[in-house]
Amino acid sequence: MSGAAYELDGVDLSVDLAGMSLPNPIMTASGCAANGPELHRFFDVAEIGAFVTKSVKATPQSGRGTPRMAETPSGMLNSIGLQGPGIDAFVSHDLPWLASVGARVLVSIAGVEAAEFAHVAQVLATCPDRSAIVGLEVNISCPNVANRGLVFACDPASSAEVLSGVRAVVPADLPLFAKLSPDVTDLVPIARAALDAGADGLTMINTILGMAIDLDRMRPHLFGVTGGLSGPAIRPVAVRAIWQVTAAMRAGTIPTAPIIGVGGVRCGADALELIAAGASGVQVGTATFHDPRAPRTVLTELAALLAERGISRLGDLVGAAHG
Amino acid sequence: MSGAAYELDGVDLSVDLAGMSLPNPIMTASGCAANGPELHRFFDVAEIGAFVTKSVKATPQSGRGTPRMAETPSGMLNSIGLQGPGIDAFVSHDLPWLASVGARVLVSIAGVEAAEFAHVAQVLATCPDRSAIVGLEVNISCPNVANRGLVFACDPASSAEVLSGVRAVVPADLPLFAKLSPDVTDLVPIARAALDAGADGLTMINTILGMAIDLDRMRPHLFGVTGGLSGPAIRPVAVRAIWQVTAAMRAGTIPTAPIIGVGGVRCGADALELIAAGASGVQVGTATFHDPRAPRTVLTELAALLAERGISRLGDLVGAAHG
Amino acid sequence: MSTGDHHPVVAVEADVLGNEPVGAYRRLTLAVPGVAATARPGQFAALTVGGETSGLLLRRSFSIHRVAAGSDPAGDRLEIVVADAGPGTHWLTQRTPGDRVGVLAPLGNGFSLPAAPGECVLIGGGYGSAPLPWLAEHLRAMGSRVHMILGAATRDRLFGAAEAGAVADSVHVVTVDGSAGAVGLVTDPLRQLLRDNNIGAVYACGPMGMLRAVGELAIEAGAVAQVAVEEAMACGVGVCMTCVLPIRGHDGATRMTRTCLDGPVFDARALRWEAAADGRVAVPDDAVGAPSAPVGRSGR
Amino acid sequence: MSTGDHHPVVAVEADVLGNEPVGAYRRLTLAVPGVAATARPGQFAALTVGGETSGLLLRRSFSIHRVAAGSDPAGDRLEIVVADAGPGTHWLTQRTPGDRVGVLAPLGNGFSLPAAPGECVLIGGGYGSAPLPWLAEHLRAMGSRVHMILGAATRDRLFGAAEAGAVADSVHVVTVDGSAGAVGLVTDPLRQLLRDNNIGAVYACGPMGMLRAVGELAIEAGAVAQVAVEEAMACGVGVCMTCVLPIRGHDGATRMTRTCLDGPVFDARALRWEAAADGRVAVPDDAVGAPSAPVGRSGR
Ligand SMILES: Cc1cc2nc3c(=O)[nH]c(=O)nc-3n(C[C@H](O)[C@H](O)[C@H](O)COP(=O)(O)OP(=O)(O)OC[C@H]3O[C@@H](n4cnc5c(N)ncnc54)[C@H](O)[C@@H]3O)c2cc1C
Ligand SMILES: Cc1cc2nc3c(=O)[nH]c(=O)nc-3n(C[C@H](O)[C@H](O)[C@H](O)COP(=O)(O)OP(=O)(O)OC[C@H]3O[C@@H](n4cnc5c(N)ncnc54)[C@H](O)[C@@H]3O)c2cc1C
Ligand SMILES: Cc1cc2nc3c(=O)[nH]c(=O)nc-3n(C[C@H](O)[C@H](O)[C@H](O)COP(=O)(O)O)c2cc1C
Ligand SMILES: Cc1cc2nc3c(=O)[nH]c(=O)nc-3n(C[C@H](O)[C@H](O)[C@H](O)COP(=O)(O)O)c2cc1C
Ligand code: FES
Ligand code: FES
Repeated sequence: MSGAAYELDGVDLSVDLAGMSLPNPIMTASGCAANGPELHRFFDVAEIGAFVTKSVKATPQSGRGTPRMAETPSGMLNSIGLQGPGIDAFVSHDLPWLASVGARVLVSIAGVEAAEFAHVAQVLATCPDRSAIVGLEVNISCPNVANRGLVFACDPASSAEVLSGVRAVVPADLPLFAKLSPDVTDLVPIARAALDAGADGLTMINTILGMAIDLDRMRPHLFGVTGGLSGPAIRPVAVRAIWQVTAAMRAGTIPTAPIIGVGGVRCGADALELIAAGASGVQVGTATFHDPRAPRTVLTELAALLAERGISRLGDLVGAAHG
Repeated sequence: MSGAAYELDGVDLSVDLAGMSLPNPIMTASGCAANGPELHRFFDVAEIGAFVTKSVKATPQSGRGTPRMAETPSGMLNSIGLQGPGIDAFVSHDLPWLASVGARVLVSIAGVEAAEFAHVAQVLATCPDRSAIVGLEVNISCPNVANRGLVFACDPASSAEVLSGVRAVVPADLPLFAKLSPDVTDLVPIARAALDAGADGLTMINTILGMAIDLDRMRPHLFGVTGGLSGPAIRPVAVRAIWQVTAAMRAGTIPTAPIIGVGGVRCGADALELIAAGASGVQVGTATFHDPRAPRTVLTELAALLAERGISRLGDLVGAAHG
Repeated sequence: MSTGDHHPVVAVEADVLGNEPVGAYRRLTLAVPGVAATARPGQFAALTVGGETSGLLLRRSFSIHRVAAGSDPAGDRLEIVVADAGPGTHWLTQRTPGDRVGVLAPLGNGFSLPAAPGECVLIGGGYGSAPLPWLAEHLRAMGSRVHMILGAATRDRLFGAAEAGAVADSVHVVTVDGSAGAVGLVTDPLRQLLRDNNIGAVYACGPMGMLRAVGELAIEAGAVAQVAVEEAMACGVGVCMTCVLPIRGHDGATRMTRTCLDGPVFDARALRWEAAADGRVAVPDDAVGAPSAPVGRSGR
Repeated sequence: MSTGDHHPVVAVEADVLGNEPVGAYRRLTLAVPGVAATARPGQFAALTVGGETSGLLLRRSFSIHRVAAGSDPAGDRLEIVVADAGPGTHWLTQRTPGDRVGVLAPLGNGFSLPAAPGECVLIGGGYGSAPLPWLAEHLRAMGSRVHMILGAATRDRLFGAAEAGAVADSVHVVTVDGSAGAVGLVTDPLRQLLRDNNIGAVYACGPMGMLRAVGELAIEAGAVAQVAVEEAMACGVGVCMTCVLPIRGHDGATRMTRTCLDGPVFDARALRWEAAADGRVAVPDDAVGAPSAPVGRSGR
């Protein structure tokens, strides 16, 4: 876990995200990379900036029935239901493997109430492989049982409640990223609430709520009825979300904090688009399903693009499109 | 303008949308078909259920500078800025042409404040070619000068203000459709506000706010910075929006009213998907740019699909996926 | 999933070497360097569809029909059998030599061969027969006696009938409409074979309903049944969790298990068939981590 | 736009008949029944890209290089010249006979021919030269004297130099790097031609900066200049309003005017060049319906 400058094609790609020093900005996206070994067959997961794990909850989760996915034009819908091993199995099984290969781990955490998030975070903050963890990504884009199953990130107060609960139980030097949902009328108040409550940075965007209908059965295609839309189809929404929140930071409307961009990135130019809009980190999600080498390829392409343009430091391009 | 049953492949495709009797459910989408003559080179615009015009405002509008569009994966961004002739030229030039070819016209109206919508509606309600107008589509997904340029449809109160203003000046037998934006945390309260204020039905969805960055200039690609995302990429969001609002109507949460579906339709199966989710009318927008014959082709394909399934009345499938 | 058993997967932009019609299907031959050493019958390949400008994001999965070793690994070939079922497979059926297609292979586990030679039945429904000739060769090479049952709705939907005679000791063809072989389902000859012979193992590949029926007959007759399932897959490599089925583990607990990584071949006894209906599979109430109550909105 | 002048447009899935290299470009020949009777030089065609599974939704526009009448209209052919500039054009450059591509043609207006024969200059930059040979033939057929200036950055980016001699009375080739013809810009020979001859009309097609410079020189010299512009187009048929430029009308008022319908050829005097900079075009303050104040959010 090196904080030193990392060069590819003569470009310094290193980034510092609220104290999270990474050799480069490229990450997997939560839920699009499982927890490591599967992708490690295709590239060394320690080579990308950080490995983001599937959102983990307090207990094992079966997830939903199938079908869990539907392909859509340049995208897909998913309704997995946060299937996972639960935090205890995660720290005893998954995290040690990631630590063993030298990955920098951004652990994504989830819950159905603020207390569950806090419990999961606390286990992580005190686990044996704590040193492999570079930060926590708080997936507030998941359903809040107390609020009719609406996602926490739909509402500033619920978002703040989760973040402050987590902040209270983890050390100040463990960076917290709040992962926001684009399915809101105005992102800025949600971003403000999360930052004010203790988030050190923001991850944007989670999937957009969508749906497909099976015309043979004349019923919803997904077992879970609605699902999250992801992939290149939604990249313009990710760019807009990052742009809006960055603009609010530059205008002084909300505190300045690093943004991790995610949504539809499949090549180096896509990553650069999110960076130019204001992201200092970039996650590669659904593109990994098209090609499991995608996160690594995006890194190579990004470095080449910067080299081509004579840019020697990635940091110089963060938010560059704002002028 | 016939209210009689209209058959294609032995299927009765006629629909009654809040008093708007149409031979079939297929329409152009506002802003994707200009005002008639251009498409009439490719098919008879009187053959589709209704022709939806470009949103018209009180005065001529230049629209924005260029670039006004960016292609995105399976979609596009546009930022036209409601370029148009203004309501007086519309009723003296555009509407007479549409009337002359026998089109059933759903006139889309826009404004920067409620009073502008009402003025435009009043001119239409009393114009010489009133009989060609089957209804008004109130485009509340456009910027409200009084509210920092946020679109009216972001907020129940602004939506209601526009609808009740229009309702007050047009006869009760002129159907009003409120066109909603998907860029909100919860569509149902907006739908309720529009219906309570006098809308007879809803059109869903307008474009999703997005953005692209020109990596050569390192600036926003569109002259207008952000733009509306449309095309097949957003169809899953349209299906979900129609589904959610239909579900709320079926649950009795909001009044029952017809829905016109729009978003990403490019073939008969796509139209059927929106119908199964709850739409009784379907608009074809961006697909028209791929092929100017698209609205007419969708109609043919939809009829063939129903015939294949042995469905004799389109009405039987509206909302069918709700079970 | 145990992390230890991850075998190497070849990821390549493969040259299309051949594309021939076989009944209603197309057999595609692809240049996949290094695939011959590791691939086993029952494994699958995941192919990109639509080319560089494609709006179809996800790979399509196909059973490996066979692999052929080149004079060196760079010359290895992989064959699949493609039914034109929708836009992605349609595009694949149109590929000609000179075109390129992204290929990941081999994926998943394959059929396990028995510890000792014995008598077995291989059953394929439609293109589900694709891996059977190659599997039969493996079984015969170790001394097993191989019966093969090939079924389909109609004659043109049969696959492998022509080459079956050369690789199997007995061949039984059935079609629903009687356009080839006997009128009926694959379970008809299977019932007979299980009764008249000492069948130790049954291997099957085809639609879910067929697999279930085959599995039940085999288990009833005291045979081991290995079935290759076909669940919609977004990634094919174990990272998305879309392809799961409820599988009973050695510990007796049911888990939603990735069919791309821990399948597509499963012991029929491990499958919770009753959870499946109408193309959908529910989470059994006793599955590990099953929700106590349904959730209203998608947790992603 | 007046509704009266809408000419018929052919909409067809066209067979690709040929695809040959011409310098850095490809010349595509397409079967477009009925196109020969109506198409005129300066009009364009809009092609779908990426095939049936394409994620590229919008058509790409290309000047019509020529049309050739078949023995009956069903045998008509249309030729375009394609620069490999991005994913859509790249896909087109890969098409081979047997492939099909959606074509709409002819679109837009073409160059107007002068009322009486005269002396004229045709100027093309890069693939902008594509429509010039055909235009030259029309002009010579009516008795005009044709000078042709072909410019490009480098030799391989020149188009039409080989056939220019056969269709023009004088040919002037310039490249920025001097790899073919004289070192320089198209404005160098144009200045000379305008000085030494009695040029009544200038026809130009190429990048915006070139069109502006050419237009200014021509107008200064008292000649009429018709320029074919190239704005990003979503539909090509007048329904989306994306392709506009500020154009001064006969009434003196400037309107944001669709270049796909009322262009792509305009009188250089009508264009509000000063609104364009850096690939962007602003709405002039005096344009009809210009906003009094900028709006913060997209009104769609
Ligand atoms: C392990 C495995 C082995 C397979 N082996 C073969 C084979 O040997 N030969 C063959 O022709 N087909 C095989 N299939 C099925 C094949 O993958 C589908 O027919 C194909 O994905 C359909 O794609 P499409 O674009 O043509 O159709 P569409 O229906 O448009 O596909 C839409 C989406 O649904 C998925 N999908 C649709 N049908 C299926 C299906 N039956 N199974 C899984 N996903 C589906 C697609 O992958 C895609 O994501 C196999 C599937 C799996 C999972
Ligand atoms: C009237 C007209 C005539 C043209 N004639 C020719 C010709 O004869 N030969 C030729 O090679 N090219 C011509 N072009 C340019 C050609 O249309 C573009 O190069 C092409 O659209 C680029 O598509 P792409 O997918 O390869 O590139 P991308 O850059 O990926 O395209 C992305 C989007 O931007 C648009 N776009 C990109 N570049 C241009 C451009 N220069 N002009 C307009 N839209 C653009 C595309 O249409 C697409 O929507 C013409 C354009 C117009 C408008
Ligand atoms: C199959 C799938 C599962 C996902 N699971 C999670 C998850 O567990 N937690 C989370 O925060 N985001 C999850 N996401 C959202 C992604 O991390 C990402 O925010 C989103 O897909 C947009 O990026 P993309 O277009 O690159 O995929 C999931 C996405 C997909 C497609
Ligand atoms: C270029 C363009 C212009 C549009 N102009 C309008 C408009 O003036 N009024 C309106 O209500 N919607 C407008 N829309 C939105 C469409 O009517 C439609 O709601 C949206 O594009 C989604 O449908 P689609 O995916 O079929 O295009 C416009 C869309 C596009 C692409
Ligand atoms: S298909 Fe992605 S985990 Fe199996
Ligand atoms: S390109 Fe659509 S109006 Fe010109």
